[in-house]
Amino acid sequence: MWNYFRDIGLGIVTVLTSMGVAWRHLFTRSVTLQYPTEKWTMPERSRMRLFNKIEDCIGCGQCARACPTDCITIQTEKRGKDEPEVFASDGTQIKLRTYVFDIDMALCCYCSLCTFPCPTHCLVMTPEYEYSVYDKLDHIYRFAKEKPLSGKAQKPHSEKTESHGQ
Amino acid sequence: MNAQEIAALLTEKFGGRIIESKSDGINPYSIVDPAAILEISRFLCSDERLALDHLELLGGADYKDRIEVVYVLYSMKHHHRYTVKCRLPRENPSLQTVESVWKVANWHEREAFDMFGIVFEGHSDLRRILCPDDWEGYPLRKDYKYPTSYRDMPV
Amino acid sequence: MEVEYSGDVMTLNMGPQHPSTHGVLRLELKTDGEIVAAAIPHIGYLHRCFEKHVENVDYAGVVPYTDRMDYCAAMNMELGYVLAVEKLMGIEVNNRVRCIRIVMAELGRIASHLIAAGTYGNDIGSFTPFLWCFRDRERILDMFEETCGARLLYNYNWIGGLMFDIKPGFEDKLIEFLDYFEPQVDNLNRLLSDNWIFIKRTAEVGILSPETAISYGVTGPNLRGSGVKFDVRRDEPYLGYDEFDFEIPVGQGEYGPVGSCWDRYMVRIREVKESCKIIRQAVAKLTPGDVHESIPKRIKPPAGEIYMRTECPRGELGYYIVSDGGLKPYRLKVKSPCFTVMSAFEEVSRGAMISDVIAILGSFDIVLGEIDR
Amino acid sequence: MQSIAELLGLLPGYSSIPETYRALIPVVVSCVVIFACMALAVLFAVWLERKVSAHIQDRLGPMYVGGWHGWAQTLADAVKLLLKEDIVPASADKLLFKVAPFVVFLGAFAAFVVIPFGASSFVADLNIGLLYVFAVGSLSVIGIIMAGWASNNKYSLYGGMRAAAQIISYEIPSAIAIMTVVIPVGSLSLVEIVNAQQGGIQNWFIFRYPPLVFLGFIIYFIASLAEVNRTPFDIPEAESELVAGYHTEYSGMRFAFFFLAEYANMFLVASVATALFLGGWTWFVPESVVPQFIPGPVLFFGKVLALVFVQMWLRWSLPRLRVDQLMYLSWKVLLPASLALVLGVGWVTVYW
Repeated sequence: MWNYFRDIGLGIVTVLTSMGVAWRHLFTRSVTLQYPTEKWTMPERSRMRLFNKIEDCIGCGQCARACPTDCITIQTEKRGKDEPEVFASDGTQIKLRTYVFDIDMALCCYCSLCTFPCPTHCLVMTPEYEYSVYDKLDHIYRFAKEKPLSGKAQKPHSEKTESHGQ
Repeated sequence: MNAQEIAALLTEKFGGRIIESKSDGINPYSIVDPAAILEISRFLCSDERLALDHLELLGGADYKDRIEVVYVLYSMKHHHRYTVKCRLPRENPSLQTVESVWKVANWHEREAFDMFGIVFEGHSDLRRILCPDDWEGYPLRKDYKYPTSYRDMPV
Repeated sequence: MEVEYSGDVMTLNMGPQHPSTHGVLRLELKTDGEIVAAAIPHIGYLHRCFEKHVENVDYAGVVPYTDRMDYCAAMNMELGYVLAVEKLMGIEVNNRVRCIRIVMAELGRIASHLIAAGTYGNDIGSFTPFLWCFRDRERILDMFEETCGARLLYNYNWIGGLMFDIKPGFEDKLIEFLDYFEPQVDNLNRLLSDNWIFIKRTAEVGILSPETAISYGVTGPNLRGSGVKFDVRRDEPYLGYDEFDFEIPVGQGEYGPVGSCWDRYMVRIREVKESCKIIRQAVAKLTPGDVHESIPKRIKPPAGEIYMRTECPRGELGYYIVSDGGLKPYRLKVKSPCFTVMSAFEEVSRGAMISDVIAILGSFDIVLGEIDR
Repeated sequence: MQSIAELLGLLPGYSSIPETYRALIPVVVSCVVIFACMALAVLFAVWLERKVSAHIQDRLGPMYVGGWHGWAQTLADAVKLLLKEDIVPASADKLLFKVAPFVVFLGAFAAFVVIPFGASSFVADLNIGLLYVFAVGSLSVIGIIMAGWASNNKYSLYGGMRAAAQIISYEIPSAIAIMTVVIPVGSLSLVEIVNAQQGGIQNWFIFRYPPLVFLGFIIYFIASLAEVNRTPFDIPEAESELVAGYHTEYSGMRFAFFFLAEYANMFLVASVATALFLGGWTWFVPESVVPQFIPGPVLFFGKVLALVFVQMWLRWSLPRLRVDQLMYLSWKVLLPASLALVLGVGWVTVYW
């Protein structure tokens, strides 16, 4: 009998307490942002889309080796002796011509392991996070600007993606 | 009890069925006879001095020439740990289940069966647990061939 | 609960797509009316063979994969792995790394327990606590993002150090957050934990006795909810947790038998407060230092094996690593706390009602990413 | 309805319609008016619910559609639901599946006929008005069971069964709690009950024989929450257990009808509570002190809205009961309490 009335009493009291807590929150400031019109300021260390400043890239391939998901494809060839020497902005000589530098952001796991080994700090993760696309293949970002002199055809990235299951 | 004492106790109790003990290093262990695993497990769990009542981990490992089953045990009472291993042949590995000693072994053994094809005799419900029931092969074996399709779906 | 089953048994498939199976878990319920005669969990829908993956990436590359096991507490997941490899390689980290790791791990624990408490409220039918918990969790994630740039999958703990040092002013933000957050826990208690409906729903169901819990290898808050005072941080200290002053909350059974759903839930709420205490102490112990100091150039552990466990929010997380002296782990086996607690589910939920099955499942606080790996 | 007939009489050529049809027209017109009002009220209530829940949860809720605080959000949602494909599961009982939403809706809608919104704004003043409300209101149970059964989905079935058990159980305490009002008035007509509360707030039944009728109001309110499947009694559609209960398989327009019926039911029980306990359309103070400057229907609607708000407030602060606890509350707490109240009120009316 005691338990019966205790249940009822405690039920009423705690329900009213809960309602009181909820009532106070009716009038607190909301913590959300109205997203498309208001936006966060992204912290500077934000790890979102990868960006490679291809002019500084020496094509060493350390990023591709560090990547746990193999989302970076690099193909390079030696620059010819007769070509003018090219330097990155920190003064490193670029001895290789990078004619393929593809990053498949659909495969990227945003771990940032690729950006640390980069000797010229040209590969960075940017705070850019709005890059939805309609086609998965549009998530392959091709940074290379130069064409190979030896005439090798650029290997389409999509084939690689297909066989990437393992 | 430290690892040396546990190893000594095991050797004293089971003699030749403890094949090898390595009680120094960061992860001391004993390799025991697979045929005696259930008996040894019962002893490890129920003996007052050991009371290794908590089976932390049961897993297989493929060493190309053999398959090992690892039992990492811990005692909630005495706060010591010990590792017991069994070496099995790669072809048709099987040993007795320890489900009756530690109930958690049920799922761990199913996982080991799923991943390595180790058959635990006497297990109440030895089915694949993580992979689909009709999956072929044992994924964590070193010679596992990646399938290209599963039920006509490309993987 | 002893129940006679007389009527026809109906099989009810709960999941893999169901609002409260916390992911893609499938429960095969044998129901007799509202009473569940047997609840058989079927797992594996999120299986991606993590253990095979990591055999094919180098030691540093494993860390992002560990993040993806328990995505609610990624910081603690990678911490366990990193500590295991460090122990295998014999790396000692300096005090700053140690303290920052503790701060981050405890923040991760708070964030994870907030999800546990919030989703549990949602399972019981109260949606408001869920969003309140997420509101506070967002502030923790903001701090993580400021420190390492990611909100969910951090890759922050590296073998031998940390990805980045904390930013100047981080400590003040942390203390400010804790000052804000601690009263919010009481607020949550008033709204949900002490609500009589909530107590009635949870305090008498899903009894997990200490003996069953140990036999099933249940760990972490679920074990402590059964009244077993065991915490890896205290009983097998790593990172110097033994220098910290904190309580280990255990289930006390205020409103029913010990080991009920409410006890497990309440242990988490109390642990959140203890974590706040640890963070305050860790911030006070913070000394200057270089967080990249002991990161090895090449991560190539000697041949050997190690089993290392840490206390992650869902229980003890063990990594069994076999190294053959190469650049990649030869074999890595994860002892997942949710996996073991899920194996006890069938026994705990026998004879419960459908609503109780949800309550029990929620109180276990499972993350399928970790069960299925 | 009389006033509608008089208004229609002003239309040119109205008197040339044959007598038999002329009697029907006001009925149809008043039904349409009530339907329109109800639909508007539901649209508003859905918007309000979203806003209340959002603010309790430290959010803002819908903010874009329509401009000011997303007022047109529910309108947009309604349009979306209308345009959606109407999916009927292949293994469903087609006829029952299609009919069920309308049966549920019918129960909620038909009961509004006797609700007196103002001194003369009601469709019909039945002398057994309350009985009618209860009888028609229970129709929705049939609809819910039909939906649960016809969906051929186990979750739906559970939802339907739970709903049947719950609604029927809770009708008893709520009906008995209403007796605390019916006994002093001596009539089941809602208009007469409201008229008995004229003359200021002290005459409202909620303050009569304190605290007897007040407790009756509380019991009625709790029981009515269960009757309309609102949290903490929303077990028939318990989202975390039964996905969506009896309307798991519904989509598009039929789902919208369930939705409409749920909110219409909320308004219905709140309207009954207002008419019975909160003085209906009557003014707060005696007319002699401050004349009533707000029209009766507006006042009525305001009171209803206050009750609806409390229902929402409860929903967003409480967890859900379990099935057996729900039955416990009905049969072991509310029923004895309401019986005791009826005895008390009866005793007071006779011997005071």
